Order: sequence, then C-alpha cells, then structure tokens
Amino acid sequence: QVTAQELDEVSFGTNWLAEGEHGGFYQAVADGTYEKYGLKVTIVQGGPSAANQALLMADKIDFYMQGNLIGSFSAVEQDIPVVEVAAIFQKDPQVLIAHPDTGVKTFADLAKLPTIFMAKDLFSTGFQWMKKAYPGFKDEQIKPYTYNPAPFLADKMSAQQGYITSEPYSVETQGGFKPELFLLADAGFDTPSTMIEAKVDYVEANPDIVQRFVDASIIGWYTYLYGDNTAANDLIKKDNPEMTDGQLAFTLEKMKTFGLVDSGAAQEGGIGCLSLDQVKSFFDKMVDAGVVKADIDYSKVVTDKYVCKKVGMDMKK
Amino acid sequence: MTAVEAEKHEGEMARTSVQDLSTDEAPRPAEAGSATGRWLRFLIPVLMLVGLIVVWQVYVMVYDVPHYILPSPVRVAQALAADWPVLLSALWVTLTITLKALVIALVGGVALAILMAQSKWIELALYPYAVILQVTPVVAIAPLILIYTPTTQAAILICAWIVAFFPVLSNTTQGLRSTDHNLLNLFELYRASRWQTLIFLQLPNALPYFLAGLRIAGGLALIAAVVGEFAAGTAGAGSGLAFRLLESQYRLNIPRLFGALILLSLTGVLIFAATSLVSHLLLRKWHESAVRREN
Amino acid sequence: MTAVEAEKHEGEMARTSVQDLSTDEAPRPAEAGSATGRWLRFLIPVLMLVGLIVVWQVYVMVYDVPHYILPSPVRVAQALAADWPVLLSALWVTLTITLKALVIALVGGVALAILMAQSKWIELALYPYAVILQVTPVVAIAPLILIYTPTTQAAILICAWIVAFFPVLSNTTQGLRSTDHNLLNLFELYRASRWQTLIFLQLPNALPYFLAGLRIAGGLALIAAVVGEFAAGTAGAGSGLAFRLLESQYRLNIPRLFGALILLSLTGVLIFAATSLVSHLLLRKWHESAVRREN
Amino acid sequence: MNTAAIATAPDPTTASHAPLVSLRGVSKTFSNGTVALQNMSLDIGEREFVSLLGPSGCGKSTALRIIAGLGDTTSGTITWPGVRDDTTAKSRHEIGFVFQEPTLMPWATVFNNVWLPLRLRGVSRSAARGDVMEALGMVGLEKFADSYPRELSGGMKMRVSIARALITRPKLLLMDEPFAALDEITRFKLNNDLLHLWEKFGWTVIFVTHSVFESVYLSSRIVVMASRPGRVIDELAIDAPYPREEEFRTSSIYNEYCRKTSDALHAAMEGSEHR
Amino acid sequence: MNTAAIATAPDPTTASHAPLVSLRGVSKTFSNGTVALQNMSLDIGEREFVSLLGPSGCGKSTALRIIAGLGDTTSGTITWPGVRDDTTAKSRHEIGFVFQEPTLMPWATVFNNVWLPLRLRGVSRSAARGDVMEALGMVGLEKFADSYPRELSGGMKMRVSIARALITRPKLLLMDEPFAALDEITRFKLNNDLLHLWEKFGWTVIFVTHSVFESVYLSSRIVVMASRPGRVIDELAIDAPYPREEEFRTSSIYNEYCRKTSDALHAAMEGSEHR
Ligand SMILES: Nc1ncnc2c1ncn2[C@@H]1O[C@H](COP(=O)(O)OP(=O)(O)OP(=O)(O)O)[C@@H](O)[C@H]1O
Ligand SMILES: Nc1ncnc2c1ncn2[C@@H]1O[C@H](COP(=O)(O)OP(=O)(O)OP(=O)(O)O)[C@@H](O)[C@H]1O
Ligand SMILES: [Mg+2]
Ligand SMILES: [Mg+2]
Repeated sequence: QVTAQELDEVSFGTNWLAEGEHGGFYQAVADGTYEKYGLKVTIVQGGPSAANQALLMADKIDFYMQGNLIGSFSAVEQDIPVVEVAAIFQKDPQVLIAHPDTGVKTFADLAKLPTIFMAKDLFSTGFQWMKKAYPGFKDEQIKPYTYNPAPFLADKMSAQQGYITSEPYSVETQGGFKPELFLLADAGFDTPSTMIEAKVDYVEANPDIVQRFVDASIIGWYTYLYGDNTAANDLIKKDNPEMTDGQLAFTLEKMKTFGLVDSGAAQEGGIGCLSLDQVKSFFDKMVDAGVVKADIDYSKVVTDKYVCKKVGMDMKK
Repeated sequence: MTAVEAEKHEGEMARTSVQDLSTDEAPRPAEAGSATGRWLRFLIPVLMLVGLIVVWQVYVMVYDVPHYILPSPVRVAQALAADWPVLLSALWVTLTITLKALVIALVGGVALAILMAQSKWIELALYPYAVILQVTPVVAIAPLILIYTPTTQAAILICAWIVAFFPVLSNTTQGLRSTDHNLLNLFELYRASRWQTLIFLQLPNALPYFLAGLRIAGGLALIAAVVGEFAAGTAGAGSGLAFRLLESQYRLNIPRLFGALILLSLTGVLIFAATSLVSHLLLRKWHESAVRREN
Repeated sequence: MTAVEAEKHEGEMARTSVQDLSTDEAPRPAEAGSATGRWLRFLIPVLMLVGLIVVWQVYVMVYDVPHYILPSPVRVAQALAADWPVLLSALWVTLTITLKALVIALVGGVALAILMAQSKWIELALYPYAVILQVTPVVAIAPLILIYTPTTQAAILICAWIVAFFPVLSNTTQGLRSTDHNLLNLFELYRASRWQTLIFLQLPNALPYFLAGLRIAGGLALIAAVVGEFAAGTAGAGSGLAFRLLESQYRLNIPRLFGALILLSLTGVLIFAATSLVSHLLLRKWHESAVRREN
Repeated sequence: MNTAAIATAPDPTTASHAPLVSLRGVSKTFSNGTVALQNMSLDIGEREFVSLLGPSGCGKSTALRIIAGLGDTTSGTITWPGVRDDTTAKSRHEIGFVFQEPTLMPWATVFNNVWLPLRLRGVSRSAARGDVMEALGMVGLEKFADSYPRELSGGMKMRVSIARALITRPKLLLMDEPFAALDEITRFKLNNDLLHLWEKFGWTVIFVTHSVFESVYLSSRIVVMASRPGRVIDELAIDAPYPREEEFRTSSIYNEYCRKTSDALHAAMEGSEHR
Repeated sequence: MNTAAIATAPDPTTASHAPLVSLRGVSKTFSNGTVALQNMSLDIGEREFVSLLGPSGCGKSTALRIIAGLGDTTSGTITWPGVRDDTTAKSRHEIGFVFQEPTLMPWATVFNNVWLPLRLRGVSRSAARGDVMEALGMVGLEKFADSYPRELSGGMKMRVSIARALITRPKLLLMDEPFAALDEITRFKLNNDLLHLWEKFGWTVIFVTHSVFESVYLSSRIVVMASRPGRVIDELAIDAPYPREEEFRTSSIYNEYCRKTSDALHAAMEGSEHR
C-alpha cells in the first residue's frame, strides 16, 4: 500500500462532458481504485471542441480518451508519437438513427433516404467507408449535423448520426417515438473505441504508471457495469450537473445490450483488450475506402502490452 | 412646423395653393424631446415586441409546430422560469467574459489604431496582421492558444479579443485619419507634441467613428465571449451560456435553448443601449449626429 | 520639409538655434506619392513578412517544437504544395460564398440603415432586432434555418449575412446621421424629396463611415462564409475551407491546417486591400482621410 | 442666366401694399438660454431690397433662417400675405439662400454643386450646362468648374455658393454676408450684377451685410438690429432711385446715407448690452 | 493679456536691416495644375505691419501658410535672417495664426479653444484662466466662455479664433482676413486693439484683407498681389506715423493712400488673366 504523499499524479482527458460512457473511469476515481493503484487521477472533461487532444500532444495531460482508430491512424500518418494502450469499448457506439415506419429496415436501406444529418468528422471517415461497403450512399445525402436533432425530427425521410447511448434517448423523450437504430459497428465499421491514448515517450518512461492506470481503469469499468455504480454516477452528475439518472440508466442499458464494452476480445482477455487482428482488418477497410493512406505502419498505432491480462474478469457477474 | 418643413414632410406632393405657406402654430410631430415622445420611445419597441410574440405564438399554434423545432413563447417562458438559476449563473459567466473582452477589444483596438496612425510605415507593416487576426477562425487556432496560455480564462479572452477588436481598430483608424487638416496645421504651428496632437485633437475627432465601432464591438464582444467559450472554454460547473446553448441543443431541450438565446439577445440589446447612451452623452454637445437641431 | 514640420517631426526636442528654421530643399521623408515611396510601400510589408517567417522557423527549430503543435513554415509550405488542388478548390467555394455574403451584407446593411434613417420610430422599432441578430450565435439557430430554408446554399448565406451585416448597418447609420445640417437645410429649401436628399446628400456624406464598415465587413464576410459553412454547410464534395480546416484538425494534419489558415489569411488581406482601394478611390478627391495634403 | 425678361418692368421703390412676408413678434430662444431674437416684427414688401445690418451675433442669420422656414420660432408668427395665387406653380422654386458659410458638398465638383438646385428639379446635366456655366461666369469661376471645393480659396467657395443661389432665378433671395470674403473689385462687380438681376427679374432680396457702404448702395431699405436680445432697432429707407451705378458711390446723398446708417449702427451697439 | 510690457518701445517704422523673413522666388503649383504662386519674392522686416491685398484666389492664404511653414513650396526658398539668437528660447512661441476659417475644435468650449495654445505649453486651466478671459474680453465674448462653437454666430467664431491667436502674444502674427465677418464697429475696435498690441509688444504682423481702408489704416506697408499665377505686383509704403487713431481715418492723407491702393488693386486685377 502506498501513502497519499507517494501517489503519482495523472491527468486524463475525456472526449466529452461527463457521461455514462465514461462511467468506469469515474468509478475508479469515486471508489478509490486509482488510489489503491498509487495514482491520483484528475479527469479533464472534454467538450464540443477537440482541445484535449491538443493538450495531450503538448504534454499538458498524460492520457487522452481516443474516440476510434481513425484518430490513431491519423496520428501515425502525421508522425505524432502517440499510442493506444487500451480499448475500453470493443465497438464504436456511433449509430445512424432513422424514423420508424419509413421502410428503412436494414443498414443498407439508409441509402434510400434523401437526407442524412452527419457531422464532418463522421462524414470524412465512416461515410467514406459506407460508400465503399454499401451501394447507393452518396455525398448529396449529407447535411451538416450540429448536435441538434431538431432537423432530423422535422423530416421523416431523414436519418442522423448519433451515439447509441445519447441521441436515441433525447429522440425518444422529446420526439415521442422509438427510432430505428443502426450501429455502424454492427454494419462492419469495426473499430474499437474509447481507447486510452498516451505519448510514446511517456509510455516508455512510465510503463509502470501506464500499467497501473490501465488496470485500475479496467477494474473501474467492471465495477461500473456489474457492481454498485452509484458513486460514479454521483461524480458524473457533479461534474456535469445536467446529467440525469434516466440518461445514465439508458446509457448503461445500451452499453450492455449492444455489448459495447464487454464483447469480442474482451470476453477472452478482459475489458480493454486490444486485438491486433481487429486493427489490421479495420485498417484495410479504411485504406480501401481511401480514408487512410496505405503506407502507414498500423502496428505502431496500438500496443497490447498492457491489456488482455484478464484483470478484474472475476468481478463479472 | 414651418412651411418649408411641411412641404418636406409631404415629399413631392403638389400643392394647390401657397397661401398655406404661412406658419401655423401646430405642434411638430412628437419628436424625441417632448413628453409624449418620451413615452412613445418606450411604447413603440414594446408594442413591436408584443406583436412579434403574439405572431410567434399564433404561428406555433396554428401550424402545430412541434416544440422541439420551434417552441412556443409560452414554453420558452416556462423553460426560462424553470431553469432560471442555471441560466442566470451561465449568463453571469458569459457577461463577465463579455465585459473583459470588450475592455481589451477597446483598449487593444484603440492602441493599435494609435500606433498605426503614427506612421504610414507602421501601418503598412502591421495592418495585414490585424486583418489576418480578424479572418482567422478562432475554432481553428483555439488548440494552439490553449497550449500557449497558462489558464483557460486567458485563452477564452484571447479568442474573444480576436473576434471583437477589429471594428474598433478599423473605425478608430478611419477617425484618426479624418482629422481636419487646418486643425492639424494649427497644432503644428503651436509645436504640439505628437502626444498632445493625439490627445487634444485626433482622439476627440475620432470619437464619432470610435463610438460607431464601440456599438459594433459591444455586441461582438458578447458573441466573442460565446465563441471563445465554445472554442476554448471549460465544460461543467463554471461554464457560460455557450455551453448551455450547445448542451440544450445536444439534449434537444429546445425551449431552454430559446431561453438561453433570449437571455443572450436581451443582454445584447442592453449592451447596445448602454453603448448608444455613452455615445449620445459624449457627442450630444457638439457632433452633428447627436446634437438636437435648433436651426 | 519646412521648419515647423521639422520641429513637429522631432517632437518635443529642444532646439539649439532658430537659424535653421530656414527652409532647405531636402526631400520629405518618402511619402506614399513618390517613386521610392511606392517601392517602400511594397518592401516594408514584405520585409516584415520575411522577418516573421524567419523568426517562426528559428523558434520552431531552436525550441524543437513538434510539428503537430506548431509546424515550421517549411512544413506548411510543403503541405501547401502537396495539397494545393484540394485547398484551392475549397478556397474557391469559400470565396464564392464570401463574395455573395459581402454583397448581401452590404445591400442589407445599407438598406436597413436607410430604412431606419427615415424615422426615429422605425429605428426604435427595428434596431433592437438588428442587435439581436448580431448577438445570436449562428451555430445555435443554424438547425432552425436549415429546417426553414429550401437549399443549403441559402442557409449558408443567411448565416453569413447574420454574421456580417451589422458593422455596415451601424456605420452607415452613424454616417447618415452625421450629415451637415446646413446642407440638409439647403436641400429642404430646394424642396428636395426624401429620395433626392438620400441620394445626393446623405449617402455621399455617409460614404467615409460606410467604407470603414466595408473594410470590416470584407473580412467578416470571409469569417461568415467559414462560420456559415461550419454551421449549415454541406459536408459533401463541394465543401469549402471550413470543412478542410475542421478535417485537418480532426485528422491531426496540422501543417495542412496551417496551410488552409494561410490561404484564408491571404484571402482576407487581399479582400482588405481591395476594400481599401475602393475606399481610397472613392474618397481621394474630397475626404480628409484620403486626400493628399498639399497645404 | 436665361434672358427671357419679365414683360412688365418692376418698380422696386413702391412695394405692393400687402407685404410679401411678415414677421410678427417673432422670438427665438435657444435651448442653452441664448435669446437670439426677441419680439421681432418686420414686413418685407415684394420687390424690396432690404438689408439687415447689426453687430456680430445679433441674430441676423437666425432671422434669415426663420424667414426661409428653417428652424422653429419660440413664439410669434410668419405669414406670407403677398404670395399671389398665380405664382403657385412656381412657388416651389421661390427661395434662394446664400448661407454665411459656403455650404458646398465636398464630394461634388464646382459644376455639380451649382447644378444641384436644377438637378433637384430634374434638369439633366446637359440641359443645365448652359445655365451653370453662365452662373459660374458671373462669379468668375468658369475655369474651375471641375475643381473640388477643397481646391478653392475661401472667396472662391463663397462665389460658388452665390452662383448656386442665383441659378434658379429665385423670386425671393436671402443672402447672408455673401460678399464678405471677396475683394472690393469683385464685390463691386457682384453688387452691380445683383442689382441688375434684381431689377430685371423683379426679385425680392433680403441681404445681410456688415458693410454700411454696401447696404446703402444696394438697399431700398436698411433694417438695423441690436443684439442680445436680437431685435429691430431702426429702419432707414434709402430713397435714391434705381438703377444705381458706380457714380452713386461718389454722390453726396450716398455719403449722407452712409453717415446716417453708421450712426444708427452706433446707436444699436450702444443700446445693446454687448459693448 | 499680461501687461508686463517690453522695456524698449518699438519703432515700427524703421525695420531692422536684415528682414525677419525673406521669400525668394517662391512658387507653388498644386497637383491639379493650379499655379497658386509664381516666383514670389517678399521681405518682411521685424516689427513691420504688412498687409497682403489682392483679388480672391490670388494666393494670399497660400503665401501666408508657406510663411508659417505649412505646406511645401514647389521651388524657391524661405529664410529667417532676422531671427536673432537671443530670441531662441521663445522661438517656439513665435507664430500666431488666424486662419481664414475659424478652425475651432467643435468638441471644445470657447474657453478650451482659446486655452489650447497655452495648454499645449503646459499652462494649467486655472493658471490660464486670467489670460483666456482677458483675450475673450478683448473680442467681447466673455459671456460665451462655456458655449460650444456650434452655438456661436459666424462672426463670433472668428472672434474666438482671433482671441486664440492673441493669447500667446506671438512675435509674428499671421492673420488671414480675420475681421471680414465682423460689423464695422467691432472691426474698428479690433483694428485699434491690434495696432495697440503691435506697438506695445513689438510684434511683426502679416495681415490679409480685402478692405483697402483697413489695409491703409493698419499697415506700414501694403503688398498688392495679382492672381493666376499669384505674384507680387506692387508695394506701397504707408508712411503715416503711428500711433494711428480714429482721426487718421478721416484725414486727407488716409484718403489719398486709399485711392492709391485702390488704383494698385485695379491694376492688379487688370494684369491678371482672371477678369
Ligand atoms: N445653435 C445655437 N445654439 C445656441 N445659440 C445659438 C445657436 N445659433 C446661434 N446662437 C446664438 O444666437 C445669437 C444670434 O446668432 P446669429 O448667427 O443669428 O448672429 P448673426 O447676427 O448672424 O451674427 P454674425 O454677424 O456674427 O453672423 C448669437 O448670440 C449666437 O450665440
Ligand atoms: N488644395 C488645393 N488644391 C488645388 N488648388 C488649390 C488648393 N488650395 C488652393 N488652391 C488654389 O490656389 C489658388 C490660391 O488660393 P488661396 O487660398 O491662396 O487664395 P486667396 O488669395 O487666399 O483667396 P481668397 O481671398 O479668396 O481667400 C486658388 O486659385 C485656389 O484655387
Ligand atoms: Mg450670421
Ligand atoms: Mg484666402
């Protein structure tokens, strides 16, 4: 056991405001798991702007929550020395949402809709892949998504992007109907998500801290999913006073139903497990879609040194 | 009202007789000065506002517009009433940034204008960079600013300054340049120092231009505070209206979004009224734009 | 250079003798008119630019700043060279929107200013809404605009207009108000119609103010095009610099981000130069700010 | 100017019975408390040539502006009993005004400044060219038609202003120290030109001047004002016959009138609080 | 004004041998091609009172500005041989200038406008109060100290400008038609005041006027200019002794000089292309 004075200070930047999707990290803070591992962790909330990634690059924070592998590929492409040390979500929670009863039954049916509201980041990545993987998707369908679902609600013959854990909730509560949900991951966009990213030199200099941070985070996630997560939820609501219990419950439910966290490689090696095969498969798809360049060394993107060690798997009920 | 004015008021209408060119003692149409005028001054915008709100409500009701697209005024009022504490504290944060941004925009803009007025060469060397700052989208350089500034607060202020300073600079420059050259000659003759010429002549002369710039900068500072927070701000507890706007949008709480927008608008109108008042007070004694014509 | 001017140029320095108050035929320090002046006019900004780039390069090299934080000029140049076709077509899209936005901002701003100059009451009734438009963040109302406009293009233009029109309105209003009242009297006497007074007197008089507004609006229209595209634009193939900026940022392609910023800056400076030229051409014959002093 | 002379030669000395314009008890107090005019009554007959004479700041300009219908009065009435019905059609073009300051549009050339009154009536540039150049010729500025006001000397600006006032051949001409900035020779020439036009077209002229000599030479009547509060203190009819020529300036009757006017002015100055 | 008179009474009629300021072949061509001055040479002796007389637009104002060091010349030299070394310390306060237009700061009250020259020298408001009020008293505007320029009549503005020029008690006073907008009585009073100050403090005055009478009354020398191109065409020394009082105005020598000056002016007008 370590005393308070000897705790290593670590800061972790998330990619959005405190929410259920960050539950495990908050859990580890709230129930003292990080302290148990000798860490004093400060969570730096993200927001609509992507500043936390810049802060990681400028060494102002130690770890950053990377959304999906495309960010990592971009970093390697641009010679930015970062590496993913864990992948908390086995599936990307990005989803396309459509109105019910419009004849859209499968992912491929979305190509028939005249309008899809989509933000620029998804457009320049996921949508490029969609055009390759499914026939019929075209640029003319796209209108910008400004994180306000109103235009989607106003237009029955449209779809919009979203996080499966968030937007469907507001659509359900405000729009008053259960929308059709199509997870991109299930359609083949198989990148892991909510990865823990750090600078290469930091990882090389502090392998011990990295290992402890990853392990404690995984424990936090198991607790959040399967244990008593009230402490984490309270902390989330403290950081983000707008968060509601209903939303948190919805998020947890979706994470479980769609197996966002605990599926695939995680069932073998435990939460956070990174499968290099998955990376390769996704990389090939993206090269094929012209999203990333073929000549980059995708193996530099991730390391499985710190994960797939079945840490905390025993906590799973 | 005198005859020629009557003619004027009637525009190009032909007159049937010039007998009525005589001066009658009929009162002028109530102008800003009189007592009725003063009342109307408040009444007209209020009536306009009420009318607008009624049209809005009726439109929403008649076309049955869903509240998540365009909430009715009643719903917005309810949201405002319910979320009062949250919105007010957010407004307070934004207002603080706005005022700071306004101050640095004014100081920065005027200081730059003065610097550039000192010599054609300084102007040629610096103005392009002022323009570059103006046209640089803060969202694009916010990360850089965040990296190089010590606190988020400072980063927001820098973003806000970038957005708001240019109108002050541009207008003050034009004002400084418009100094009557006979007066400049006079100052030359009396061997006024650069500094004296600036203080006693060029700055007062630039005042009407500066004040037009101030009226632009007032609203722009408010936008700048929002944009600055949006680009570089912290999320969470100490966050301002920008955050509340985005969050309401994200959560599809459109009535609250409109509530926040209304608070923002009100603040903007108040700032504008304040800057207009300042402008009036500073000019009413001497400048054509503010002086009450008596002859 | 005459004696008093020499004194002026030396500021408050005490003179040891007034014998040298005599006029010598020494040339004035090269001013804008002369041939050397013309050269210096280009040289100074260019030198300044070169200096800045050198400082930037040296800073990046000495402090070994990683390229993903602040890329060196050389890297940016490489990115520009490599991504030339992509960036240029994006610039073209943005430029088209910019010019359209500028035109509607000018027309809308001036038209509103004229309307408001017609009567105190119209002004009181409408100005608050102009202010509200100014302070409304377009990102917040973009969805509403998207819902109610037929095409994305129209939505972008509306967003851009909201961003850019206010300086034109505010300055033109101030200019219209500043009309010399003796000249107004003269027009009254000659029974000029409202329209004639506007065309022949008030608008020319407002020109210097309007042109200062134009110089602000030029850059603002560019920003507005970016913001408009960001808030309401298509994400598709025909996308402009806003999309390229965000994409570069998202894809961590910081040199390309800077390349896009540089293109944006250059465009801004060019637009500013163009508006300044227009301003100079319109004022050089008569307005204090542009006339070359000869006595 | 167009030489289509009016058929019946005017007889300026006998003003028609009803005055053209009549001020009754006119007062003007500015908001800062300055009483510019107090209880001023004045009749101007048709075809009269009336000079206003008085110390600086006594309200001459204010009175002139009020007659022209510019600016409110605080009390009193201005009536136009002498405006005949048959002049209605032309009434819109009646008043010409030379302000004390040149009041030129700085963005317009000399030509355009002089063209303005005609332009406002819809006369095209080419149609106005002759009249404009003639008016400029009268004030000796043909060569400066394309100059901007800032390129002119003080006296030249004033002459442009005079040309602008004359170009519409107004029935009523109000002139506020029009010749003060001009050398004596130009001034004398313009004095004669003005008298000539006045007689020819049957104008009514109200003329503010500081020159006793000028007022006597030109006027059929001199109104002497005193200052603070501005009021009419004396009136002198100058009964010398028109047309007056240069020899009138050297006549003894002229000197006599000058002396009398000068005395009246002195009396006005003593009567007013201001020195 | 402060009454600390200069010990040695000046003898204005005998100008010191070296002129104070000397123009040699000065030409001024504006960029639009107007030749305002051509090859103008002129010496102004110390303590002289020189009037510039000439037709409107002949370059008087331009010449005055050039002497003051405002604006370039196209060719020619201006030298100041008469500036003695012992006056160095005061040289910064030497020139007073009354522009042809009042040139007041519209945002400043009358008091502040007059205070300006002293303020620029660092004299505080309270220290300047006496001088300012005295200067305003001289032009009869004590009561308007707190008015803004727009609240003044044309003549009053000009008087403020005169007060501002006098307040520094300048060694060299350049006045461009200062009294043109004033009534004769005020004008005569100011004529006398100016002559009195000139004698008392040993000033040098260059005075532009259109009034032959005024120039003869005031000047020790009259310089007659002709126009386009502006040049000196004649010089008349007015050898009447100072101090000159009101009776000088009625003397026959005065009339004689006036006639001579008037003739010179006529000659100047005929010599020039402009009418
Ligand atoms: N806008 C104003 N506000 C206040 N007072 C004014 C205004 N205009 C004029 N006055 C005052 O009214 C009085 C009369 O002014 P006016 O211009 O009529 O004089 P004037 O007889 O034309 O003098 P001058 O011969 O000097 O031109 C003056 O005392 C002046 O101070
Ligand atoms: N800025 C200028 N640009 C071009 N020409 C000018 C300028 N200023 C003056 N002039 C010309 O120079 C000549 C002399 O002007 P100046 O003002 O010296 O005349 P002046 O003798 O003072 O006349 P006045 O008695 O009418 O004041 C005039 O013909 C005028 O048109
Ligand atoms: Mg007057
Ligand atoms: Mg002059």
